[in-house]
Amino acid sequence: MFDTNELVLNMGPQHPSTHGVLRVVLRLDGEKVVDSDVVIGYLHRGIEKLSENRNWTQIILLTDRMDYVAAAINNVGYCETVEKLMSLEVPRRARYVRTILCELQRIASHCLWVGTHAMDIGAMTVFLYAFRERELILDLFEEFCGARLTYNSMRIGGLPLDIPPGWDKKVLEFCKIMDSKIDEYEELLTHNRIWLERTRGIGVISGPHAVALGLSGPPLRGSGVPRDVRKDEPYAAYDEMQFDVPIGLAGDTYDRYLVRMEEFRQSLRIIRQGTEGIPEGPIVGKVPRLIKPPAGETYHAIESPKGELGYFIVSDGKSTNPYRFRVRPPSFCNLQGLRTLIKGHLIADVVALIGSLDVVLGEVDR
Amino acid sequence: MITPTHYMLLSSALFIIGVAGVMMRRNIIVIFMSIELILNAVNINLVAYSSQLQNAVGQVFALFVIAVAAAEAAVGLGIILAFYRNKETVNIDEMNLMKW
Amino acid sequence: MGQAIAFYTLAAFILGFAVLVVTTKDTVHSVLFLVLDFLFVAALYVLLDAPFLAVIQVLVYAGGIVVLYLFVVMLVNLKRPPEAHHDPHRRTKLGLFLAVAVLLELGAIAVYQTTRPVLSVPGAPMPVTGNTEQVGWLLYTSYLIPFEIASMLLLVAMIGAIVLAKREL
Amino acid sequence: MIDQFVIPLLKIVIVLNATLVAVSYMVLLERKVIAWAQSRLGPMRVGPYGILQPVADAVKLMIKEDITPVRADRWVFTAAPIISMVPALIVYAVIPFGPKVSLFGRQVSLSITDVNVGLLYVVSVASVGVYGIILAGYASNSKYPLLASLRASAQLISYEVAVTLTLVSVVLMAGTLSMVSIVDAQYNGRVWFAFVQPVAFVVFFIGALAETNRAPFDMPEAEQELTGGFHTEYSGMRFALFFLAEYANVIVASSVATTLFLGGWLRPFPNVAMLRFLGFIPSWTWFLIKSFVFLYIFIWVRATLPRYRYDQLMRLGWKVLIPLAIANLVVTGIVKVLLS
Repeated sequence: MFDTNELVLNMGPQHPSTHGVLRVVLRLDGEKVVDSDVVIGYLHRGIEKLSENRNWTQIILLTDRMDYVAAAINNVGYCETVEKLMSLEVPRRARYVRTILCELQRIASHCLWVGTHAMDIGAMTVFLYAFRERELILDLFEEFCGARLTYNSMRIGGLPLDIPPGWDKKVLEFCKIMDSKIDEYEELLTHNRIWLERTRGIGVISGPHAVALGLSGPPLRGSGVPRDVRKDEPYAAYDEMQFDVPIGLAGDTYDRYLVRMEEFRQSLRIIRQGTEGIPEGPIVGKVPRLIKPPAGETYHAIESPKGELGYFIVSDGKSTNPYRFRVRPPSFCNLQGLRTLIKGHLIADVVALIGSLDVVLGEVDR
Repeated sequence: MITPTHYMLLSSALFIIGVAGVMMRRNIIVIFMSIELILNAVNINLVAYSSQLQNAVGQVFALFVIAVAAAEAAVGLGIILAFYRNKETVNIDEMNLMKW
Repeated sequence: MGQAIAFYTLAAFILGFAVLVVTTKDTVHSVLFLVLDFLFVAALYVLLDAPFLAVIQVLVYAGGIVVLYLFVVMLVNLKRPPEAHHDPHRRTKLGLFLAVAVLLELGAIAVYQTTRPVLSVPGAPMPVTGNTEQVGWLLYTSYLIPFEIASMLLLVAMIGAIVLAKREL
Repeated sequence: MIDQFVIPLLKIVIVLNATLVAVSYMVLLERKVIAWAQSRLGPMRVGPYGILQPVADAVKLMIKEDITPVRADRWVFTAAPIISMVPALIVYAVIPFGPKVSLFGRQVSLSITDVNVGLLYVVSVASVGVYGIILAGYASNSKYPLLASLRASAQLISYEVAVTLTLVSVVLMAGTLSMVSIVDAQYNGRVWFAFVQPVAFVVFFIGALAETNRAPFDMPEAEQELTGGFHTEYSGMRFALFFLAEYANVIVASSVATTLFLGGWLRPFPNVAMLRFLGFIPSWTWFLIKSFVFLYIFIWVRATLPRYRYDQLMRLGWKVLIPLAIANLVVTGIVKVLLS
């Protein structure tokens, strides 16, 4: 293309491929992106500030609304942070169920990602296939806690309810189905020439650069940095699980894709181990009637499907609500990399790269 | 009865419209289009005589004219683009420099 | 009679659109009128028993060259028409005068020509029949060298256009 | 009188109506086939199995508000959908649906007309269709459509070269530009051209995908990148015209592919006497079946493949398809000379 002047193009907030209300102001030379400006904040609801005026249990359902495609993981992260602040012991059975829920949620979130990412690149069938399987997970969650999207599925110190009878069998059955379905997605994409051409060498970011930008999760591992909170600082029951952390080499969109596809399999592996090894026992630890953590501050991070989800909470020890509540959302930090990634690429790659970072705007804006 | 004269008058009228366009307009793209009109006027003549004389040679020449027009359009538009990139205008009055 | 009606209609359209091409302010509209003009010229070729040339006219002119024009018009995307510049050296009147002079001259020739008998040079006997075949036969026999030169010209033009339009080589 | 005016007029009316119905049902077919590919049902509400869905769509599009953007170029904005629709329909003038048949004691050929430059006519009319897209993008005075129309003009012109070159090798095989004679040549040659010209066939098919803006080459529309591309600003009936034009073009591409490469109305193995019993199926049915296969492949490809990127598309066109088509043409020429 040989346009002479730069064209400023507003991509979003109303755009089918910006995964919500992200707005990217592109400065284009023909179709090439010269520079860009990522504008966020269209979905800001002030969750952090709201949390400072709620009691500790009420906050759980606010965390649901951050990464709404992986609500259970947000719940787990928050509850564990408070437990850490209160030095509460969580029973082993509850930790196992948390692990299973987290991994189911990771699969659900990755399903949504693979669907929308493929859709952004034009392969629409994968989208419906992936949603078909996500539906099965939502059914499992519905059976566990009654909700399908915003679960409110955790309590400080353990679980609200024990797992329903026969639920673990259904989970194992789902694992069996999912195994073949992942192959189905890969059949449609992994060796597809067009897919390779659209993703290989697009948005390359080196490991050190990714670390410097603060990326985490699959975008970081896709660049070859083997950082996974589940392995490095185990929480829930991850220290008892056997799993591998897949890493990429090239740091391009294709490697990020491969990393996530492998994470599907590793998640299934963890779910199998967890479900088969669920110990008997109580589901809630010794939680005081009035939750009022001692004065102090703590940071606790877990591995959400998008990356490192951290909670920083300050308690003054006097009131029944946090003094300061702050989230380190993985989507927000990963979105930092977008400007670097899309520079010099074409418009078509912009949507592919937004997809490959897998951002959820509810979490970016909070 | 339509004789070659009719065609020739038509073609000369078209030719004149083209010439007038070249002389009067300042937009170089429109000037190029006027040149295309002139070439078409020539072609109408060629084809009319070819049909009158029952000889396809005129049509062969018309084909050559079309080929030349294509070449002219490609190069000419390339020049326009290159010029526009430097001077941000397509006014022919400002195209009075051999280099810049 | 039918032929006369067809001719006059087509001629009216051709000239009318040609005038519009030259006079319209908006360059894109100008390009559109040019396309319409070419389509009517193609129809005129059909009237003249040259269907092959008519189709080529549509294919090459309307489908190729004018698309290029449109492409360039959209790329340069003018904010104000060049006519808005007031240039003291404009010679519009002279242009108009010249054009009218040439028209008169051509008209005189045309009228003079009607007083002479119509030429009838029998074409060389052609081994093939059909318009396309005839044109093809001539192109590849008598006019082979011009044909090759035309293709070289197109190649050179293509390379030239690429060199000109490319920002950096 | 009847042969000169009435029958051609009747044919035009029938073909136009059949085309418009076929186009609207092509939309339904696409939705259904893609739904099946994606393990869902597709439209099911309007009529049994959703067969009245096209009617509902048409009604909805007609009563929808027709918006012209304030800063749009009003005339061109209105003309663009018409410009893209008309060429898609007038191509049918030369497509032969069958041979001459006798109907009520008259010899009627199952094509509106058979001109001796038929194939070139198809190509040239199709090349005019690009104006609709370019002008729509320009006239909307909006950035996404403008980008789309720049993409479209480059894409369609580039792929036209490759497609036309493959057609030339077919013409070399048949020795004629008339569509009817091309089918006859396949009958006389005892083989469909798809088998003697496999390279041309494949290049033509890929080029047809690009020329009709179908996935994986639907760059000018590119829902996910350009939010609908050239018709972003269109609504109501004008949008419907674009929509219909796209599907009409797909049907045209299928019909042309059938005529040129799959023997048009000929039954399979037309020269094998043993299969004569297949002759009880009317010739136009074979034509429709073969076209339907193409339509199905068009839809199937759309359901399966991701979208190419603009620069990759151009690379594919100029560096792969055009050289392939030229090489194929040269080889065809050499073989033709050696055999004669």
